[in-house]
Amino acid sequence: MGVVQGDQMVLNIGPQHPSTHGVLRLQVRTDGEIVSEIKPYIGYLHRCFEKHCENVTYEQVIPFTDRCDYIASMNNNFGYVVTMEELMEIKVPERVEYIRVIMAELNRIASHLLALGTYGLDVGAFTPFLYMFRDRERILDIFELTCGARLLYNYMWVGGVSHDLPKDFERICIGFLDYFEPKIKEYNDLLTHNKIFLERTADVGVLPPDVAISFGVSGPNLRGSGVKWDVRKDEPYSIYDRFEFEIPLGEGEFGTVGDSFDRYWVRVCEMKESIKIIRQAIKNLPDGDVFQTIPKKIRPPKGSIYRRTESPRGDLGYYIISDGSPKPFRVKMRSPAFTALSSLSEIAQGWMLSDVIAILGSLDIVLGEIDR
Amino acid sequence: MTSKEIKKTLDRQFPGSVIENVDFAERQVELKPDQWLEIATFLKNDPGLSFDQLECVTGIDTGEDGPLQSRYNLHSMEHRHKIEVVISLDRSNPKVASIEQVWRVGDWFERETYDMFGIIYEGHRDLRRILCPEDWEGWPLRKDYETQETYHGIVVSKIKEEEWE
Amino acid sequence: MKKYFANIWGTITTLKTGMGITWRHMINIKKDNVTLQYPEERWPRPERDIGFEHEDYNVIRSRLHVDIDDCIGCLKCERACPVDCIKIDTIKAPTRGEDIPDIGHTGVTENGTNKALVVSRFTIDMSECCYCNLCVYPCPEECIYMVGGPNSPKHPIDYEFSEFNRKDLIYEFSKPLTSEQKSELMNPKPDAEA
Amino acid sequence: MTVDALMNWFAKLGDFPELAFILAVLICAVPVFLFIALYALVAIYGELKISSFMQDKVGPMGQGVGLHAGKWGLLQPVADALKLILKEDIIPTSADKKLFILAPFIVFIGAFIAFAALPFNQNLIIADMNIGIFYILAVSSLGVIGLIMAGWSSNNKWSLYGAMRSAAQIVSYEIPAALSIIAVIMLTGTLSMQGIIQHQSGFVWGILPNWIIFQNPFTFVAFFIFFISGLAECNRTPFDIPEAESELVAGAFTEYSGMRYAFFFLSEYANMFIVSGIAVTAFLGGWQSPIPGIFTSPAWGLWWFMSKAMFLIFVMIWFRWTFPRLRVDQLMNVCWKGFTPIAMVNIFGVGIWHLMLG
Repeated sequence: MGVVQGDQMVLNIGPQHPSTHGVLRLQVRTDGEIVSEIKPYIGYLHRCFEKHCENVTYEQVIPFTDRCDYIASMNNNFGYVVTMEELMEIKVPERVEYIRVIMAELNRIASHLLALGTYGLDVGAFTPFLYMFRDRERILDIFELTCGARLLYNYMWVGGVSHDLPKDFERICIGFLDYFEPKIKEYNDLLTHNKIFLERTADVGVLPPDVAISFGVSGPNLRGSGVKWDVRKDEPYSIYDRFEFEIPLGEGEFGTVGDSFDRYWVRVCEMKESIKIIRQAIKNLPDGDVFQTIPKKIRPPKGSIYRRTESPRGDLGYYIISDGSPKPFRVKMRSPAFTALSSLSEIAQGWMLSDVIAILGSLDIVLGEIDR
Repeated sequence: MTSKEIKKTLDRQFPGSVIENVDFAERQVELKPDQWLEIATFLKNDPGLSFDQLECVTGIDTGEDGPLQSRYNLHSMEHRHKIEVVISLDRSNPKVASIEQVWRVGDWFERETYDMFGIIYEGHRDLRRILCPEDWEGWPLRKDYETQETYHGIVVSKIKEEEWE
Repeated sequence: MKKYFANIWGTITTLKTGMGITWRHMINIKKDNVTLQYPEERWPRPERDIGFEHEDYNVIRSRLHVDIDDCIGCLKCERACPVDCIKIDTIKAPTRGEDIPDIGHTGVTENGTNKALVVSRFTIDMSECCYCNLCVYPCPEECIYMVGGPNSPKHPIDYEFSEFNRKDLIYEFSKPLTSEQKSELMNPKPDAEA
Repeated sequence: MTVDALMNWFAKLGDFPELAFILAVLICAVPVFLFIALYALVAIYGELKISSFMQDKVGPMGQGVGLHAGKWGLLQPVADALKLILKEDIIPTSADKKLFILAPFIVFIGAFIAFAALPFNQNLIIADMNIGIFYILAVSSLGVIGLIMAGWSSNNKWSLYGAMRSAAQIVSYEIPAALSIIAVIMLTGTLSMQGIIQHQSGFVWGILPNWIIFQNPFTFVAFFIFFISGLAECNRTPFDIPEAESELVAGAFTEYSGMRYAFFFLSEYANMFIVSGIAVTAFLGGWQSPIPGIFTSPAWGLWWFMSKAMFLIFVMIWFRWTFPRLRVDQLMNVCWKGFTPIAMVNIFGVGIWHLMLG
């Protein structure tokens, strides 16, 4: 049988489009519904993060890291302060480490909730999105209780955290976890195991492991392709080596390993693992002063460092070069969503228009982080 | 493998390519730019090294008169070791071979570094600006960068003047 | 063939489960409702139902406030601000630690510091503020804070400070000085004249 | 209140057949239009509230001094309608103006004239044609022409996608819908809507009302096939790919605003009512009471018909707020590989069952 070749049409998805997760423009060449070529154009949200960093002091960088990945600000702060502390050789108190891990994992849950919810929205399920936002609100309430801000926290500082935990934090946090754990099953019943959802996601947008590694895809997307790689386990930073948790991997339960469903499913499983980590951290939370090791002046020694941490989207790396002055010489942020999006043109080719949206959603990109 | 061993391997394989520089830390290795593509291919394909993941490409401007640098953070999923490659480039003519076809992620990373520093990656198939508009002037992250005055008739504000007084 | 029917059966059961969940939420709306009818029902700040008391709550990031009488014009907050939204001008006071009643200047702060400077201008542009809280910490007199912060009893928490005009978001905290008063401060008349 | 009755009555008054015809049609059409408008308001309100309740929120509410949207938000649909009417009417410069203007009306007409054959109760039917159900199936697919016109004339790629998708979808799903109706026609032996309903009086299996859905297992399946195909014809979730907001922005309606958009909206809801109306008539006994023999007066008939139809509309809303949407090829697969063969088998099944046990 010959191949029918119709006229091709160039279609612009975005920059204003309901499901590009920000201001992303995809130039898509389509043959009917089939997408034959896809070219992402980014930069609509470019805010010169790296240029800014060269003009502010080290502590003033932290509010800017918040705004890079605004869905998981805590993790961005975390990555920055861990890198800075390694550069300055600060050993922070135990309590700070535990608080940071709790906050980072809570934010991971919040970020995954948003990712899963909007993914549901991308494939047309509206209700799970609102359920997940409802629960995300509760996490934000906990953050507000802790540091006063709901979205952009500026909570973790080099050498400590900005506020100690509020009285009663353990009870509130455990209360939330107890409330939240059964909800995961409800989401699974409502969305994950839904046959229509499976049809839309399983076997769609397969990202083979070697391609994923070559594209530098990391985090849940890489684990969805079945590569066991988690910075928390493999290059433990902070105190992650003390906690027991699994690294969920994509198994191709309903399709091929590395399809959109696997990426989705890894996120669902990771929420459960985060809950485990938080429970352990709260159990062992020591007392202490959280402001003890905050340096009066941040003046790291001359040198450079590259450190990566596990943000909800993957390997978040900071490359910091110091020339001994109070302002950084260069801060480079290696954002996980940037590499994930660069793989889109590879994996979304040849799928249908609706699948491109679904694949884009499954990569869980945040444009704030890509454009910086 | 430790970074020392990796350096040794590189020196054996490509004599003269590794530059000894005391300025750099243990984990870093400075290379000459001319053989970079071959070295990169070797780094990726050699079973002993097998750096299959390019973590990050960072451009650095070392100062008004210093060279530009392109730094590559490599990581091996198999051996779990890593190395940072530094390549210094001449400021007036910053050109280095593109490793975009070795590690696919290099595509966007190199475009970004090109966009910010004007480092030209030779052999890159699609070297365009990625974050700035395509007709933007200058290389923003260079230390001697000066903002263009207008962009398509829009005045580019430089430093915030106190216009809100 | 078996697979065909298994597929249909799977579809029906999973869809039924999903519909069951939305149905349960629909009939339990009284219990599950999370909506606040905003202008009438305010956020019971900040607690909803995660169970904590208001007095334990000591951190809110809302608009910035400056107790100008306590400000010594040290410019620490201005320097700490990552977005440069604070502008401070100071004039050297004629005598350290003395009140100047004409311009409403207080000489000694609440902490007992003698002020050497008259703050002639203390402007915060709230439309630029990024609510990072960084200006609050360096202040030696604890006179700049986010409303509802540690000094919250002084001021009610205010979440709603939107304005129709962007200019209205520029807050001026210093006491207004006329240009004559300014020049008088800058060039103090020698006492011999009197 | 059939058209024929009116015309007969006019004939008694004098000999003006053409005028009588026009008058009779107008007298029927105006209440139908008002009914659609009113019903759409109710349905929109229902959709707002039901979706909100399913999502743990309260939906439009009026509280306190201003009572923003009235008590319980009852004025919300009115406000929506007012907003749509008062909105600026934008016609894109590159659009094909004539088609662009015409499209919403064609879509609406498709839905509107189908109401002529819906039996609301024993007497309340505009035209009890002997080919009633066939007529409805025929005219309700008129809307697809309007959709294609809308998509094409907007001169927008998204609109075009939406139009092409909806054309493929609606035309395909006509087939399983019609095939499952054939099963009903085989049992009743008539195409007249009233005839089909009258066939369903009395009891079956001793206790259940003699509705076609209960008459044999094959009709039970046929009901679901018809209902879901009908859902697809209305472009409702999970078959809302023509206007899939996360993919195609708003599909064929992307460029429409204001009143013209309101007409699309209205016809979507009208189509939902028609599908429910046919399903009720053909499978659920129409205006027949669920307990045969009591509550049989015409007023009760209206009540039964409306409540059954509204229940089906509720189910449609329920579906919409529970399910994700299918992809366009899966949609076709479901139709051609799922529903059509099953509907075919059903016809034989119904026939054989009827012969053996009927």
